[in-house]
Amino acid sequence: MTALVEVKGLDKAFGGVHAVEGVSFAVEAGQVYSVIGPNGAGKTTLFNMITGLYTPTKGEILLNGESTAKLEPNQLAERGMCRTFQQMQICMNMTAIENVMLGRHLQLRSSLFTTLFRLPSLRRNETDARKRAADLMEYVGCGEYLDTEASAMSYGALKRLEIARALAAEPKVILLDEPAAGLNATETSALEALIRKIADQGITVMLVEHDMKLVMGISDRLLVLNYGRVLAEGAPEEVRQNPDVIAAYLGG
Amino acid sequence: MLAEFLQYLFTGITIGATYALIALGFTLIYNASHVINFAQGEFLMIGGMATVSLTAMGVPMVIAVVLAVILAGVLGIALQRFAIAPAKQADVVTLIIITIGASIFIRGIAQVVWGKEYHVMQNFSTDQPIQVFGAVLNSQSLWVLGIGAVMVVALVLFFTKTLIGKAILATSMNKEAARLVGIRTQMVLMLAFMVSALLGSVAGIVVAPITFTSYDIGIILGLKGFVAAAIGGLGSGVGAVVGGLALGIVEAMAAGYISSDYKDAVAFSMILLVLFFMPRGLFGAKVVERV
Amino acid sequence: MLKTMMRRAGQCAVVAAACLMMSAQAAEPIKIGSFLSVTGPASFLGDPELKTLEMYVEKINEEGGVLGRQLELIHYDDVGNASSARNFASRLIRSDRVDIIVGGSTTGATMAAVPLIEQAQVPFISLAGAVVITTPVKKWVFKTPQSDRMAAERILADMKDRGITKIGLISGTGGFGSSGRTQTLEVAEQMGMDVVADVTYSGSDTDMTAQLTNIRNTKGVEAVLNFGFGQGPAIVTRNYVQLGMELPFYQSHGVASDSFLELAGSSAEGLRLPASPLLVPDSLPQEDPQKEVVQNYKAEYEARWDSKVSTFGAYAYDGLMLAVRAIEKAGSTDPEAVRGALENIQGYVGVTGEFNMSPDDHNGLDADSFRILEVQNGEWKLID
Amino acid sequence: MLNRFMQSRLRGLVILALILIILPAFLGNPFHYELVIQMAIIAATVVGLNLLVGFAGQISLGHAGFFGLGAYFTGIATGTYGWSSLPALVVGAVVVGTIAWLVGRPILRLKGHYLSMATLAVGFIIAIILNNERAITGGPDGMPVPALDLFGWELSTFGRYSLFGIEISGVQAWYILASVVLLAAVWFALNLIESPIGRALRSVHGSEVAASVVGVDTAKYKSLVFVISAIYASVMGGLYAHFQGFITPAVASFEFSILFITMVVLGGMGSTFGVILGAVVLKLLPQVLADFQELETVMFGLILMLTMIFMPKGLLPTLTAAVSKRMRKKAGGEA
Repeated sequence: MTALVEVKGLDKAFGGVHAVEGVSFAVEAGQVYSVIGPNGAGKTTLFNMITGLYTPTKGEILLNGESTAKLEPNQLAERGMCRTFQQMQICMNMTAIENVMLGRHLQLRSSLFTTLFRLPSLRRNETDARKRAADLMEYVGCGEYLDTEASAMSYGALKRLEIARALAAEPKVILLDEPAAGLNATETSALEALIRKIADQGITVMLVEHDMKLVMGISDRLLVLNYGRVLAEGAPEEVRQNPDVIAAYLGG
Repeated sequence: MLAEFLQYLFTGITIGATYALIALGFTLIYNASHVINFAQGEFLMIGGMATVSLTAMGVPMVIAVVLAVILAGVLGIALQRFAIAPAKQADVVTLIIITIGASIFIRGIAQVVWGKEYHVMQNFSTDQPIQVFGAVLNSQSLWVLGIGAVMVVALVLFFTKTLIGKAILATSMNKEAARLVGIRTQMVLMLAFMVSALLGSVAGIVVAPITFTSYDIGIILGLKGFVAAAIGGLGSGVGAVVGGLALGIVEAMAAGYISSDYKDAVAFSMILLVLFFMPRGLFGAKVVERV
Repeated sequence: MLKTMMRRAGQCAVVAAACLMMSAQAAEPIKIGSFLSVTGPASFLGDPELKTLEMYVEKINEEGGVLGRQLELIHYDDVGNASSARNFASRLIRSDRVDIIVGGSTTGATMAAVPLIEQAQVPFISLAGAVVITTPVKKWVFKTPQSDRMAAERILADMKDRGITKIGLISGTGGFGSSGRTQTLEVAEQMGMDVVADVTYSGSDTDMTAQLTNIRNTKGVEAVLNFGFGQGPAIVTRNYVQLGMELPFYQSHGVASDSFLELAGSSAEGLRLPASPLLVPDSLPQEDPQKEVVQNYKAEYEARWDSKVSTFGAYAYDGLMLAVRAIEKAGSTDPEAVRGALENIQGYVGVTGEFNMSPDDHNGLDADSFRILEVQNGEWKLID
Repeated sequence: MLNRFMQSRLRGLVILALILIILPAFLGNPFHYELVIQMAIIAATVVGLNLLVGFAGQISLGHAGFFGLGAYFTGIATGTYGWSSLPALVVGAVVVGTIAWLVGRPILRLKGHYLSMATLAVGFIIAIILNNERAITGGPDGMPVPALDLFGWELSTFGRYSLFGIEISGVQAWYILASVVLLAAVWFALNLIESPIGRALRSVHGSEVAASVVGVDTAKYKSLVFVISAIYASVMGGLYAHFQGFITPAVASFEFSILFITMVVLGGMGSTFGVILGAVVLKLLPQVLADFQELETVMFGLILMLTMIFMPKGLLPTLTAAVSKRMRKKAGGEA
């Protein structure tokens, strides 16, 4: 079985400072793969490179065996990769459901002509898309907000909304950047259940998270970064017992 | 050949120095408040027109200049206090429209008060031009360059040596942090507008003997200043000076060597070219987008 | 229901108004419409024009009006913008229902209004200069200033008299300068003269040294002509002297005003331009038919407004007087009659010149109405 | 649910249509018709500009350049080369759209004030070319444009026509045409906004990053909306040229660009009906203020400034917010 996402010798320097250095790992389809590490370890930079927002200084990323070097984020999305952000990226100029419908952008290709004259096919597709988006919002647990302006929603609800938007794109792999940050205990356990549901659907999940309990509970494999370098990689149990990790987390 | 080139260069540098001063005014306000002040040109107009009308009333030149600069400064403060500050939540475009409204308003008042005619201001020193390698230099050009240089040095000192200057810089970098360390940011913003207005009015006064002055001279000069600031990179002092000089020189060279019909088009194409390769101008801050 | 009621009320009002109008016909004022560039970049044209119209409409009314009716001046400021000019012309015709239009400070404003005015069939006397306004002749359009073509002819003829055949031309890119440039190029070709350098500057330029250096470095230039208006020519004049250029220098009638002398200062010394005699009323010979008209206009204008008279205001004076004369001759404000009368005005001596209109000539002036003036000791001096 | 959705979507369009039907009862003379016709043409232009500025969040300070190009293309094609109006408008739209695409690709990478600078430069260059190419454009003094001819009808504002047996004047015929054009422009704009393409455009404004990770090719959509708004401007410019009967390079000027963007911002960015109100207000103001003479400029500046300071979201959004707040209060009081 080939890896869905494979990272080889990845480097990213900002003006001489290495944020990520020599990172390699592979994620198999269907896994929940978490990246952990202290603040500033380069986790988000890594995600930004994988999703095409940053260009690596060195190294290579393969998605389904294909190099992503020349691909823009939207082209990666076309190949089944979608993500959420630590600093949420919600379109505050739209309603909640419109944000989720935006996630179906790739499935909703319609010609300019169809659009300008609002032909029946477009109306049908829109109705379907709306229904699907509503289902997804229900699925992630923000179904009560359908036509609320995004700007009027709570932080926790927006976090879930962002996941719904990513799911709407029907991704093969979804990258979640600190989904639990800022959530209370109940919300976090709801999130855990949600991630599990997503993984059970067969979607590969990549996760950056600080909440150890959450990470240990749901991950198939873990990658530990420290100062941009790989400290450890393996199943949760292995990682937990890795002396370097213990030193970094406890002794640091 | 050399004489010709020098002549274009002198012309370009003189007008470029003016653009640079206006661009510095833009930069100052942009840094402090991220507003592009389309009323910047009106400060020039106020400087020139007030000086001319005061001297016509018999006020000695020096006092007239001081009064004109003070008038512009007060106007700068008023602009910030009554037009910009109340709209702090507004979108960038909205702020642009507000400053455009302000410039129309100021111009309208100037037209009612001072009339529509063009006015002459005497050269500060001799009318006799200076000969350099076969090219001639208007003595007033030296004044423009000299006073421009003095203003730049004064600005640098202001921002590096004085508390107020440092406060403006701090506010421009991080408004919240500045507030936390006890800087009264509203005060600082007003100061930034005032200093910018002072700069503009001085520029307006020194170039008036070359360009004449009238109630509507601010529109085009203000626009050119914005262009210069954008070439240099918004927010960069060095950029404003370089952008201003570059714009002036390109205009003069284009008028001399390429086509006087299309010299403005050449200048505008230059901006597009610069922005194509450097999307934030020559000296604009390079920003990595954080997500 | 409501709609029909409103419509009915409207109809009643219209009928009532029509009745009133008929009964008041005799006392109804003659409406003179005007759109001028009173503010904006061409305000130095529109401002004296409006002042002139206001003061002479007042004066004529005090003297009993025209055909026993008072004049009513309705004017709008087009701010030098051609589309506003067209829209205000439309307002004058369609909303204010004026009898005649005297206005249009610039060629752009005039030409923008012409298609509309031709269709509306209202007599229109333009105050703008370009030759295209009345050539080819347009049925309803007249104009009072000499055309730029005449100015070019007059200037080039004066140059020829001085033995000059190679010209350096510098012109503004605005309507006036641009049209003047075209006419100069054409006239030069006809007269066998060469325009060896041809440069332009835009209306907002503040330094024309580069363009003048270009002319200076062109071989064979014997004289320089600047076609433009506004502050531009004054800057050109100053730069000309700063560069130490000593060739004969000509300006166009676009700067024929005392304010130009003020702006250009001592740099203007020795330059020549074609102008109406208004700038030199006292040096006109006693037998010159224009002398009295010119002196009166100057005296009256300066007494009323406490500011220097300008040739541009004189265009409005002549425009108004031609309109009045035509209405008197037509005996009514019937547009066709007024137009016919205008077209046949002969021997009207105005401030700008002597007008002899005809169906082929809706300007009625010839190049001789321009006098060549030279600046000597800071004053205008009549040369020819 | 869907029913309510559809109703709210087209409610504004229906109200606009009703206003346009009733309005003639209040128009006293042909000049009033003329004003409304111009308002409609300009309003349709800013409805297009609003797609770019209000929805996609890309500022343009040079939009009059495309309006001017459209006007001149129509003027030259019909006047100099004797084309009939419809092909002139269509080909003009294609040409201007292509130019916008070529220009838009590189400059739309710019952000914020740099984009406004670049669009300003493009507008200026277009205006300078129109001004200088005297042989083709007539130069600064402009050029006459023949009357609009539609399917063999010559539509002059001074003509008389018969429509379904009813005798109408030229301005009335133009009024009908301009109304239909405005309604169509609004309908297309509404359809565009409420569609996957429209959501993609708005997401470019809301969060370009979010848009790109869900698969929106942001560069493509920015270019697309730039081209669409340029085509709106081109077609309206062509109609404007026909209606005015005469055009000068001022139609492409910086002042005109500023006027367009001011209409968008004053009326309410991102509100299709708001920007129409903006166009109406700014077109009406000079006519109303004409009586103030000397103080006209002062008043205009003051009104512009005060409106934007106290209604930064624009006229219509602020007004509707105030009305709905009052209604809610009333409803609350009754309950």
